[in-house]
Amino acid sequence: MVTYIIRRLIGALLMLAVVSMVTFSIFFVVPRLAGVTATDFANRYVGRAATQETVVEVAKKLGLNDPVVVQYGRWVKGIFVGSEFDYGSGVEHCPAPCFGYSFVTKKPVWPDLLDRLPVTLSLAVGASIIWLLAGVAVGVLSALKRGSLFDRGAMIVALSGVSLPPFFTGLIALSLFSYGLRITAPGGAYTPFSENPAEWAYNLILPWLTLAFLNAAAYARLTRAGMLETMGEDYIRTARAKGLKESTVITKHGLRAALTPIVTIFGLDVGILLGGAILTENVFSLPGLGKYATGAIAAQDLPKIMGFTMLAAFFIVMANLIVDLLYAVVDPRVRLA
Amino acid sequence: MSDNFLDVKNLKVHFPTDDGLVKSVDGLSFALDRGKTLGIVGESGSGKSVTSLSVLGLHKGGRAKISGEIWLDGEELVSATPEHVRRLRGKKMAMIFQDPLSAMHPYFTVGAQIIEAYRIHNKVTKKVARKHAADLLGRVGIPQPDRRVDSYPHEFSGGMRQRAMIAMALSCDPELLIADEPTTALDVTVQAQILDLMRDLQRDFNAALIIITHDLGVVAELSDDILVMYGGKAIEYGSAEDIFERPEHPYTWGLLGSMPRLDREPTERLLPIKGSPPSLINVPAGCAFHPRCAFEGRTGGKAGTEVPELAETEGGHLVRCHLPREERRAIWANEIKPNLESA
Amino acid sequence: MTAPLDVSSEETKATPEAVVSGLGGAKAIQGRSLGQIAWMRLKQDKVALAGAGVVIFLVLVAIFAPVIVGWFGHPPNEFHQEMIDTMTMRPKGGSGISSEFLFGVEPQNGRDLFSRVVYGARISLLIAFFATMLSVLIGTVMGIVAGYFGGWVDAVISRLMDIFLAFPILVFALALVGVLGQFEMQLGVQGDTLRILLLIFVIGFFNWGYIARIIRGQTLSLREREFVDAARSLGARGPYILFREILPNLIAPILIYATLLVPANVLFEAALSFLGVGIQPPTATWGAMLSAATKYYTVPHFMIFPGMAIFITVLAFNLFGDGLRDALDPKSNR
Amino acid sequence: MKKRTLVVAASGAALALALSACGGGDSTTTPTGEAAPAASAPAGPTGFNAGLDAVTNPSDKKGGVLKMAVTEDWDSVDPGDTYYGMSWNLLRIYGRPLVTYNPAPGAKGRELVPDLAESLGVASDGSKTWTYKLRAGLKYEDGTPITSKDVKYAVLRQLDKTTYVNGPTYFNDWLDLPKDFESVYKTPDVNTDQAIETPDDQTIVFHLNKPYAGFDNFAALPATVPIPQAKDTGIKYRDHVLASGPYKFDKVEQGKLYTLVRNDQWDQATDPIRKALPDSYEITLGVQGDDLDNRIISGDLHVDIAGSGVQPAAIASVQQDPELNARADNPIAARTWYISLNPDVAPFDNIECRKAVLFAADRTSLQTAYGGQLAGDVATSLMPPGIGGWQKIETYPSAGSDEAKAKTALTACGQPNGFETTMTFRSDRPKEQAAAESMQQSLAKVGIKLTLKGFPTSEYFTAYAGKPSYMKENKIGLATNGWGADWNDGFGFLSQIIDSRTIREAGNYNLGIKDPAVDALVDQAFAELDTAKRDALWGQADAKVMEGAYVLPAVYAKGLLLRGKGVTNQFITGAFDMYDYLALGVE
Repeated sequence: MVTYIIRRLIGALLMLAVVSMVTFSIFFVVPRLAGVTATDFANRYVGRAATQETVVEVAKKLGLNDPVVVQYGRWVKGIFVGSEFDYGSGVEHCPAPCFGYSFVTKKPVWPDLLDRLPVTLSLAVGASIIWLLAGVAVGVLSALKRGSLFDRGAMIVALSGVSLPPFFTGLIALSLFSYGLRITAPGGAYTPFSENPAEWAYNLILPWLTLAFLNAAAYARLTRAGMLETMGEDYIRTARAKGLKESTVITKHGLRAALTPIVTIFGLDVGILLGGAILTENVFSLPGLGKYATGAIAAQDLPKIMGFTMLAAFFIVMANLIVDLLYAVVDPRVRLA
Repeated sequence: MSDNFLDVKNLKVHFPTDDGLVKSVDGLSFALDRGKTLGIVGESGSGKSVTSLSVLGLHKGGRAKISGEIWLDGEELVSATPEHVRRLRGKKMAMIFQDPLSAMHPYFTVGAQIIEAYRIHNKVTKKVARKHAADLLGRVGIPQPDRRVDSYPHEFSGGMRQRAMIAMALSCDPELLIADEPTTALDVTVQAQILDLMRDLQRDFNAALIIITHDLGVVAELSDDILVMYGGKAIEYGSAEDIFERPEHPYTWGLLGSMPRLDREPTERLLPIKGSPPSLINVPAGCAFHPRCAFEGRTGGKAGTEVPELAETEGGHLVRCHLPREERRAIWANEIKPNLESA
Repeated sequence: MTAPLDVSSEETKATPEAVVSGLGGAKAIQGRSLGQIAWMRLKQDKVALAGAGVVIFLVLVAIFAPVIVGWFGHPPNEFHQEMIDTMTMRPKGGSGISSEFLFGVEPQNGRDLFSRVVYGARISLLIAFFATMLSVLIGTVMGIVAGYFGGWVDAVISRLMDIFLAFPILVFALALVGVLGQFEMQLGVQGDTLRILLLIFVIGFFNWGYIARIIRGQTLSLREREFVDAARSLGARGPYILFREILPNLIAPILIYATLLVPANVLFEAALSFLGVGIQPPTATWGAMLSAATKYYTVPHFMIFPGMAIFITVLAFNLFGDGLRDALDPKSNR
Repeated sequence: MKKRTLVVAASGAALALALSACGGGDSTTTPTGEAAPAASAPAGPTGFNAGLDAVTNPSDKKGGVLKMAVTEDWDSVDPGDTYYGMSWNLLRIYGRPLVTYNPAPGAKGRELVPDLAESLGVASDGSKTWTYKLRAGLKYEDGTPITSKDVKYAVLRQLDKTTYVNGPTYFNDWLDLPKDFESVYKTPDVNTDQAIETPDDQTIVFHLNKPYAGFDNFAALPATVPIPQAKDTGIKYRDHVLASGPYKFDKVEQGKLYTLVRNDQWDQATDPIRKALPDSYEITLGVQGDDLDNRIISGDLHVDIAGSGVQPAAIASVQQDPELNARADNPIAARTWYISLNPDVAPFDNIECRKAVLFAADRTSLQTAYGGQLAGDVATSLMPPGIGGWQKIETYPSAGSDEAKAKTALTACGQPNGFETTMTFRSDRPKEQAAAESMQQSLAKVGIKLTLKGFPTSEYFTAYAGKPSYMKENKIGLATNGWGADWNDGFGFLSQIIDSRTIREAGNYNLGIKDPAVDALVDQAFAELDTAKRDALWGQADAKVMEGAYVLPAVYAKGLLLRGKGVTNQFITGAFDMYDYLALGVE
């Protein structure tokens, strides 16, 4: 078990390394192939008032003329030991883990990311609880009442749910509930949980529901399918043959097995979500990681994009690992080797 | 009312599907007493498994339409409430399933699954139930039962799983035990052990035992009576001796011909039955077996038009065939038996 | 299935009729191919057929957009500012819906919303279809190669899949569209053509991992099947086995997942357009229209028509895809 | 370049809105719903546009929290590193430049008044030398006295454009700096007295490399807000700006929140222009635009710092709701939205082809594209009307288009059937997108086919529209653009965009007019010491640009601003064309 975890952790690190290399290439190598020069890069970092000499100087200071490998090496080194950035008025220290230093905002990226994380975390945790509960409940009921009016209705709603883009449902919800009826918070409102839990929930309820609706629909479909499959398994028949009550058969034997894959998918989904619910955060103007990322992309703030990508990839890779470990706990057949 | 411990009368189990009505079991009757063993034999799709499930009332998961009568120890089960049947399941009647790997829940230990079965019908503490489970495991021949109680099904070998499955079925001392292909998933040597075990247990428990199989070899040594099913119907029903020594149905002959026997040379070829089991939706008109029957031509054209009756040929030996009795016996004696034995 | 073993000559003589009639019987029962069975099932699935109907309708709308707009609308980029209240920038009378403007007009510039929604179908479907084809192509090749050859090839490709699945895809697509947009000179294409190609590439390129995973699994199990062994024992070589023996058996899963990938790609394209990296204006896309509608949340028709267009398209494909899966893969209960 | 109007930094979602700042009163387009007279009206005017040239809800009541908000972060609160108009306006509550704009409504707000200095600058040496004397008793929030050396340091410090990338470069361009001076950090020991002298702690003397009669406009730049060298932490100074004004920073959460509280070291006796009414300021950043509007409407917030106007959704509400309408002001800004024509790209190297565009463009449609009547008046010249020397130029249509003349021009250009060209716009600015689409529609009518190409604002000037080589290589003929005055005179508006000597390789805002006649007029205007004559020269330069058809002015920007509930002394200052932030108070 321990060796397995260690091996997986090393694998995860390697994976992150590859992700970082690919990301780095896309943003620093590919544009060069298109003829973008070091000074063009530097142009992004200087203000509009900068003269050409300033631009050249900045390019030099940032080492933008160095070979890409050297630049990448510098970036990696920064993660472990921190980096120094010389921007003229002194040397700015970007402590480890230094995932980059934004020359647009003149700030290290990492604290910014940490700053945005609680918002995304709030959104992800709240929404995922709602969609897990709602999706599984509806899915189980649907499976048990297969072919009934409820089943058909629920599945139509679920299929609609997965067919509705969150930026459409979000917009409708905002204009209906926030701006029309004024019963929910308008876009952009966020209060940290530590400040005022009630307000935190009030502000997030609409984003939660919007995000949860989409996923609840998908989970209802998954749960229903899994439940139908499980209830057709031989061991369910065995359980019935023992004379177990149907309710026990469903909850103890059926749900347990049907939920295992759902839980793992759930883990992965939450992992992906922690890296930023881009569409939801943008629709509701929530200052989370997803909004941060789109902002960074719009500003072509490469250090931010790099930092964000690494954090998001980290969550995904860790979610994979945790899900695998979890699976081993839930399903005794899985052996970690 | 019935005198037999188990008496199934004109049982019909039909499943309406999008493609039509599937007549899985179509007018089946048989009887069985305590301490006796009935073998139900047939190819997959012949309705043998559905029969056993409907006795336990487990067919209702689907949209099955069931009619006829099932008398168990003086109680009629088809018309009984599902709840009543449920209370009987596991206690009065139990089932041993084919492929114990999929029939046992992968997430629970073997012990837990036996304990659960026991505690449904017996108000005992977990501790007591656990002791009982370990005893049962020991009884079915699992070594170190106290330790293996906490093993998961996948940690058992195929034979051990089947033993555990049997232990689970026996947990409440059932009076009727149905074993559905209990040895199919096992190695030949293990098959023999399991069959021995079942024979011993049946003797100890004095239960009525139904063994369902596609392999006549399995029931050969175990059964008192044998019921051969084809297309949802019984086509031959008699004592084990009748079926093995004096089979009268061409299908039974085919089964006998395809039965691997230890007393034969391994180089020898088996006699397969050509073709596939009939579709249960579009059962061939007339005798369901006639498209595959080598002797269909000798029925005078009745085979394709008339459904033959299950008729008594002599003393409790029933056969459903258009061929005249004498001709059947002649074919058996002259054409089939020598072929089977020659080799 | 007919028993594979053939009997010796005497035995054949003994039961000649049985052989013939048995085969005949088998034929009558088994005669339908998988395709035919699937089609039969599909024919009975009213919901899936409705989905297919809508899909065909949408494709026709996309193809004949100029004709339809010619009959019922105005050129999609034509301004009708006479329809706009120049104080509030809103359509006069709220939405401008009339027999002339079936879906009303856009705020500010008064373009015919009906025409733009109709033209939006072109971009949406074009990109979704081709991106799907790209994903399926890459995914199938990668999946087959990984599954068939196994070993280090499988290891490398599987790792690659993991990496692709570990990327925050939307962010990457967003960024990549921007980065690749700089290749205009090198690629020699520009305007909508460039953008469409770019979006097809980006969307298609990031979605192959999932399909590859499925195809790999299928190939792995097919590889061990008898008919492949048989072909191999007859001296068939890798490529032959891959394309003649294995690929045909993968058509069902490929078809199912391709059909289900199309709606996902419609959503993906809409998301990219919504986030502002889609096709350049003034070309109409549903996502971009929704994005523009965010500023006019008090003008509901502006968001409802393009939003519903996305919804109906995606729903239709999902219904059809679900039906297709049920038809081709009867085991699934979804 | 010119003072930026804060634009919601386009978060990909293209939610940005580019309304301009605002300018002096113009009431020709006063909309419906005139002034609903308030029942419990306080003294002072009320109603639509009441804040344009009068103080609304005047009061001297002290106390309360003034709640302000802005949609996104701004460049910096460091006075040496900011170029947003709102920031220049607001920073005066915590920082005091040598001189500043009179906190008074309308045109009076453009008058310069001494702030740190006892009086406006004293010129000598033919306006090449400017002397200021600081008031007595000035102190920072930590109690240390403010000296002229701090002002000098502050000015020199922000010359380092590698560190302070945001601010303007006027001092870089005009101070008589020694050759070996690079920055206060790199060359701290170089004697800079030839540029700025501080003979004593109260006196500061600026030496220019060429005469400039309007130097007080420079002295009013945030760059003259004093910073003691000992407290300079470089770029981190923005985390704690040392207050010289009546308020000091309390909480600083970059990108999120600033709170300012009273600076007890500030002495009202040294400051004749600030009333310092509220007890504190609460400034929230990153508030979503529509939310911000709604909160101002409800009274939850007092002021939208950006001062560029409400979002489209609220524009409709203001139109429909008389009560809201009475709280709105619609000032015109010293800012023009225009479309530049690139004379480096064929066929725009031919003046007739340029003229064809100017005739064919539908002005009414463009006005609507830029947001309609409330967002701008149709422009007839590059220079906006609030600036001295402005004249209405009637060569081109001021409504609709003139297709006949456009066709004539096309024929004269040798392209009677029109031509094809490309137009760029900022893809995250819906108004510019609409303008580009409008151009595409109206030019098509005379056969000019436009291909539109959007680029994100963040790179628009660094890599695309502001990079002449890119524009030329990709044959981009037209580009949307906008320009606002740093201060309201011809110098403040025109010099950076029409003088061919300020063309840059990247980050270029210059129109690329390489017309010696225009450059000559600019030189003349620089040298002219008489204000009236100088204004006239700028007016001529403006006319010359239009004559050459180098630019298609679209609209003079206007913003629809809402006065906050319970806010006192709210009025539009002509200096920034938004509400003045020095005088505000809370009821």
